[in-house]
Amino acid sequence: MQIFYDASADTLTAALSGEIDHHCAGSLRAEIDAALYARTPKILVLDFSGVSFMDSSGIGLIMGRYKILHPLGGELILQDPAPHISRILRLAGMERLARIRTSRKEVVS
Amino acid sequence: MQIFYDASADTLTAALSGEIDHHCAGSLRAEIDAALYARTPKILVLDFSGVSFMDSSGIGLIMGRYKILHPLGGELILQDPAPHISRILRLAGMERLARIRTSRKEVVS
Amino acid sequence: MKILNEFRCSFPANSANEALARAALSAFLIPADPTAQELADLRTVISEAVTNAIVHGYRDTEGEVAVCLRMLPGRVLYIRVADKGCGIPDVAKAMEPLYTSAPEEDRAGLGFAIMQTFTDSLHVRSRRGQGTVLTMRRRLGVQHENEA
Amino acid sequence: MKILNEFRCSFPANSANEALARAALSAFLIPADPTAQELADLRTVISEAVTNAIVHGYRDTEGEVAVCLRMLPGRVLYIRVADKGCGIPDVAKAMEPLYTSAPEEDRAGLGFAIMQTFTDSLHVRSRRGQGTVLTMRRRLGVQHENEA
Ligand SMILES: Nc1ncnc2c1ncn2[C@@H]1O[C@H](COP(=O)(O)OP(=O)(O)O)[C@@H](O)[C@H]1O
Ligand SMILES: Nc1ncnc2c1ncn2[C@@H]1O[C@H](COP(=O)(O)OP(=O)(O)O)[C@@H](O)[C@H]1O
Repeated sequence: MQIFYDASADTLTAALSGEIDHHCAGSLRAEIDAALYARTPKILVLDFSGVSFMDSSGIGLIMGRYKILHPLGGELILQDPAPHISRILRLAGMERLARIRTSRKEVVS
Repeated sequence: MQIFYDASADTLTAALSGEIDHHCAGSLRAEIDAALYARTPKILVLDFSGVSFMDSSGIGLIMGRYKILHPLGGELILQDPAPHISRILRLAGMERLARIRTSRKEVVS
Repeated sequence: MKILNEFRCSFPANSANEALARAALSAFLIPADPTAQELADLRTVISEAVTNAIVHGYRDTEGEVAVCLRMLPGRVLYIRVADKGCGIPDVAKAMEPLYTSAPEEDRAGLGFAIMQTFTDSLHVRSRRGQGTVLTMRRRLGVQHENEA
Repeated sequence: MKILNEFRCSFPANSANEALARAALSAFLIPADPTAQELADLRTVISEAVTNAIVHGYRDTEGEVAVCLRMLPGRVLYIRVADKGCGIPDVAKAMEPLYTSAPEEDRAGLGFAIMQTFTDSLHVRSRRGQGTVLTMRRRLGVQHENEA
């Protein structure tokens, strides 16, 4: 599980990939938090487009990052989750903590 | 496991796909033999390009088809096996019964 | 009830094996030709159950997790996940959404909620100091004919 | 010898479960980051062993196949496949390349030859009427650093 970062102005985008479960959640948390504290962005975008599996350990990961960002006035965006990951985000009520957004653009011929 | 056939003149090509193991070998055998007896081709090409796994059950399948073709003067060609399937064909000495051939053409720009 | 197929496995309570349990479930389920959603749901279910055994059942101790998968008539998948860990002192409380005994580890407290949502039945048998056994069932939708 | 990880599983002697055994092996091996060839070899090995238990061990009868996978120090994979079937009356003969007791079923008689070629050691323990246990080991090559 590798994270690719993209930072622009006050936005930090972290592109996750592979399977997010309890096994990898600890190191993901440590990595993302290091980037968060180093940059203190206004907006953290977690890009799920490369994530093929996520269970409630991923929800815990999101909730934990929200708890860091929110008191600092930061905003959390969950981007491009696959349909089955969307279901889990909705089941967990994540739309109350974060904006869930689709970045995929229609291809105009 | 589906077989796609292509017949031209005296050649019958059977394109195999997926995993060839003991579980599917019986039905593959029945299917190929039905086509063999219906067409009695001079050349039977077994196309392995879509085969992702094969164990010695596949070798038994090849040997069995050889035993039908050979007395009738027919020829057997094993086409486009992946590297790990090539290894098993060589380990089993299949080049003594059949021609192993690569159909992939170089792309000329 | 007649068991059409059964896969039993066990492995140490090591978080690397969570993925192994999901892979076993996928391979067991594939011949029944589940929909993508059924497969995703049930992979999530087994992941939650096995993770709980590892994280909570054996918290800081070693032990074995045992999984049994069965295909029952009527396309019913049966899943049992058992540990011989600490047990759950209050099952009703444990099953409340958002309740977790490990908030400091970023557990969301949603494992049971997800297992309940994604199965037709969930049964918990737990004894303090003896361990926990979860049994779940989920009926798969009717099998689709091969679409051309 | 210290066992770094272990996966035990059992399933009925049903040919549909040959693929399940391969899937379990793959999932168990993936964290060790095998080469494509190592993975292909070992999938073939487990497939041969499990198929033999089903085809020969339990020929026309029912029974359970038990598989144990272990990761040992030094990147050694240990595989045990056991059946409680008919047993092998003459192991030396059974291991001869091209020998098969089921030629009418298009068995090639190469299962043992493949298992021997693709492992570093193969041990057979068999008793007539009691069953057969195969144990095999294969050392994986040194782990490659992530190549860019
Ligand atoms: N196998 C188990 N052994 C012991 N306690 C468990 C087990 N499974 C669940 N629990 C308890 O139930 C609580 C709720 O579980 P769950 O809903 O999956 O949320 P989470 O895993 O995020 O804590 C856990 O925090 C734990 O206290
Ligand atoms: N688990 C087993 N139980 C009983 N007999 C076996 C078992 N495994 C192998 N044998 C015997 O050994 C022979 C050779 O096995 P193998 O080399 O795998 O070839 P094949 O499976 O193609 O027959 C088999 O034909 C069978 O007689």
